[in-house]
Amino acid sequence: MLDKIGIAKRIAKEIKDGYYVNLGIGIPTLVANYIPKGMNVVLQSENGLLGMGPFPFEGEEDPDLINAGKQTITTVPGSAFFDSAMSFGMIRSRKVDLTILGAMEVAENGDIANWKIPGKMVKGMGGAMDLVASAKNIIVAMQHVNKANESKLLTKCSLPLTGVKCVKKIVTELAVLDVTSQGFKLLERAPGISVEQIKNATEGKLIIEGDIPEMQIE
Amino acid sequence: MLDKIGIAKRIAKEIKDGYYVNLGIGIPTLVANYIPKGMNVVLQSENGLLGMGPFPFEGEEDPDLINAGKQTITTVPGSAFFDSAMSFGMIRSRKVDLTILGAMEVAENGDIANWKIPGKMVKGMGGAMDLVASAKNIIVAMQHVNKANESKLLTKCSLPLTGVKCVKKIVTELAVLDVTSQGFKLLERAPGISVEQIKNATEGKLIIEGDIPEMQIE
Amino acid sequence: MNKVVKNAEEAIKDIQDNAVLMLGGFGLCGIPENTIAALVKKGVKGLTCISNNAGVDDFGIGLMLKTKQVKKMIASYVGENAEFERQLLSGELEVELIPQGTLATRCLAAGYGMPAIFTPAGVGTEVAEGKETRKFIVDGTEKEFLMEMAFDADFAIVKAWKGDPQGNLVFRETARNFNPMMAMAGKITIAEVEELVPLGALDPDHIHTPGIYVHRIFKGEKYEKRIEQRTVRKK
Amino acid sequence: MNKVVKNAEEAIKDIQDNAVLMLGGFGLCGIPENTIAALVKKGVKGLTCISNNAGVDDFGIGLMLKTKQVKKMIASYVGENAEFERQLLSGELEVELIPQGTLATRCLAAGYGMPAIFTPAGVGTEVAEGKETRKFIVDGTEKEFLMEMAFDADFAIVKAWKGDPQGNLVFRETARNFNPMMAMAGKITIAEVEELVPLGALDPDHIHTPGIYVHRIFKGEKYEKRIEQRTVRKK
Repeated sequence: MLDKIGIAKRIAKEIKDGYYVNLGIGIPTLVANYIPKGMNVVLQSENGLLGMGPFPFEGEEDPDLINAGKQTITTVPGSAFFDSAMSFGMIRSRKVDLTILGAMEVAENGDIANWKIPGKMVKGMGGAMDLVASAKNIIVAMQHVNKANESKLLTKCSLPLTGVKCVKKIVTELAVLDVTSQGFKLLERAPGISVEQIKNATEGKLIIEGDIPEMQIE
Repeated sequence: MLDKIGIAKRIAKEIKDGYYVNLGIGIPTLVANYIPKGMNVVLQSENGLLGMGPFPFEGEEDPDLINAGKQTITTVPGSAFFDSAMSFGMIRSRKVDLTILGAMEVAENGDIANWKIPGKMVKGMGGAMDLVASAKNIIVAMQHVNKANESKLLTKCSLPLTGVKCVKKIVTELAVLDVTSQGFKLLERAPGISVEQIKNATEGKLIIEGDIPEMQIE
Repeated sequence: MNKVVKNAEEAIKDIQDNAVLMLGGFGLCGIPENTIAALVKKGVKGLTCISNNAGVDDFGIGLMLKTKQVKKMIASYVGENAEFERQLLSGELEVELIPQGTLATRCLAAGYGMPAIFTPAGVGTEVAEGKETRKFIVDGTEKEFLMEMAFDADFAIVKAWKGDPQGNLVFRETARNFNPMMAMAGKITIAEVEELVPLGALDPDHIHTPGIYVHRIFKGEKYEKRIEQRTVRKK
Repeated sequence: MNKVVKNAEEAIKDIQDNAVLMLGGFGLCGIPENTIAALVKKGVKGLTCISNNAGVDDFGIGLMLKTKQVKKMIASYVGENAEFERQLLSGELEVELIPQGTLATRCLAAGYGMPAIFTPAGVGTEVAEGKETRKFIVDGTEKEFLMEMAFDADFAIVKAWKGDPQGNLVFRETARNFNPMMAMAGKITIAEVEELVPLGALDPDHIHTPGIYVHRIFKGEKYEKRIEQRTVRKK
């Protein structure tokens, strides 16, 4: 079973040289740490930055320089600032190659729910609805099951949707899956996890074809 | 009867302190020379400039710095450059206080035609359709009659329209007129011009109420 | 054209109860601190605030929530704010949550004189309820969009890094965020700046918001610039 | 991410006959001189050119008209060009004239992923023929707008003052004009620049076009920067 860092490391392998990538809050943010050295990738932060760098050194925090998670950050050479209209303009016009974000639920048709639990305090969708509605390629980093051991990869989402038919790939603590027109297609098992365990943890339609290899995350 | 400079001088009196003004090609361009000193007026050029200054001194022309008439110009302190989308954005959102432009024909309901003569070479509307469709206040600088002595202030425009019901005021070689819901309202006569002459030169409905004063242009 | 006013109090003198305000900033970054303080001091009530976030309990728009000056909040992400939550759950505060890009683009639409825009954000979700949808062909595929209306705000209140007396504004880093669009979108736009520079001191090629969009400008007395999530690495 | 190509020839290597091109510039100001020269040399034909103007007889897009490479011109203002007039009147050249703000905003729409925009420009004129109109309430008054579609161009060709290897662009004075919007609107965007500077040399706060929109960049060999209307005053 993968921990958060394992999930982040596995997702990092999906990033290609020359990609512009938007990383959501949580596990997706960690992905930045595992992009292979020498690969040219530009991170977009939807509050208005291309070319996000690592956290600042202690004492060098700049209150004017934050990411979409409101964390203090730095920039890399070649970065550019812009306003929120242009930021979501480039998102809507599909200039961002890959969007990585978290989810509470994903359905077998690619629907995603990650912003609202009815009856609980609602914090808002932020930029998530814009991102999932427009992204060319969406990878979701999520837990396969909730704390009650119920599947979060469903036939149909039970929570209010963030976007419809948009998720392309899912990386969980148990597996890597593609979202296809037929359902969740199992691609890889986490180290030490059996196909049977993944079957039991997946409520939505799961497609298993041939031998399912174990992930290579290092 | 006014010459072009007279028309420009008379129009300059319509400009108020604090105005943002867009000047069209031809007579309107001349208006800039007669804005009273000490009055704070910012000239907008729709190719992407606020704060247009006079022509450059000989030898100081900058090919990157032109107005919407493609003439070499200068800037004044406090000027700002922007792209064409923002330029027409501020025009559409009615931030420009006054638009001054030429016309081939104006109708008594405020319709204007100034971009196309069927059968002749058509050069295009440039920014004129955007300007007349959005401007808060439009003053037209034009000749009252054409070379064949036919009125250009008409019941209905005969040429293809640039915009509908948009002209607010007209300054010609003969008169100053407001465009009202009842028709052309005569406000002032040019020096030496009689009300009768203006009547004869105006095809559209002309409203004459009381004494019509002579223009003060200096 | 001198748009300089003395301070925040003078800048907001005609903001009345029940006004619709846009407030720039993302989280606590690039927020009009001085104007918010003046609004709290003035005590205008029944405000509708359009802002990406609602501040925290004791900073930003949170200060106006504490004094119950806000009737309605239009935002993309709230929370981080216990008083907000209390007012929302008790029904004292009305909240409309909209996607962040929709918020930004509805401001842009107002500033660019476009009555409505089309966005795919929220299609098929509860955000789409009651809204007109329309299909367009994009890159050869039919795709559904929501029609979203331009905002109509009485005042836009923004914070810039530098400004000149004509209202030309320059923003710094990610403190730019929603400020330029909101500056364009207000019927009256009030800009507070860290540095008020003389006319001609700003490079005309590098002005983010041309002064034509700005009605009043003043130098903020002080800036706390509070950091919401201080994340660092060791040297 | 190095997007630098050697020269204009390399930048246009995959532009084929019948391509739809956007070309930046206003009059002869801010036009991609080097790329136009390369297109003439390459001799691709049947082009649709979206550009505010069509150049003059022996400069700018006029050079591609002379060689009859242009099938269709979408512009707001043409003329100043005898060969253009001849081809238009003889029916060799198709011309679609649209308002300048509509041209700019249809580019913006493409770059911002908005399939259509609403503008009042052209309402009640022949520009409105065959187009969908729609009324909206603006400032309390009903006003009619045209729905205009985002452009769909294969290539955008722009000219900037400075650029870096990632494609970040900075424009100078009124040579900015349509270039930033077109840069955002092309499926493939080619930028030629006067100065190609190292990564990090441009101030991130003052980049007009972020590199994400630019696919290829090169330093133009030389710039004639012809002046269309030389107007001066005496010292």
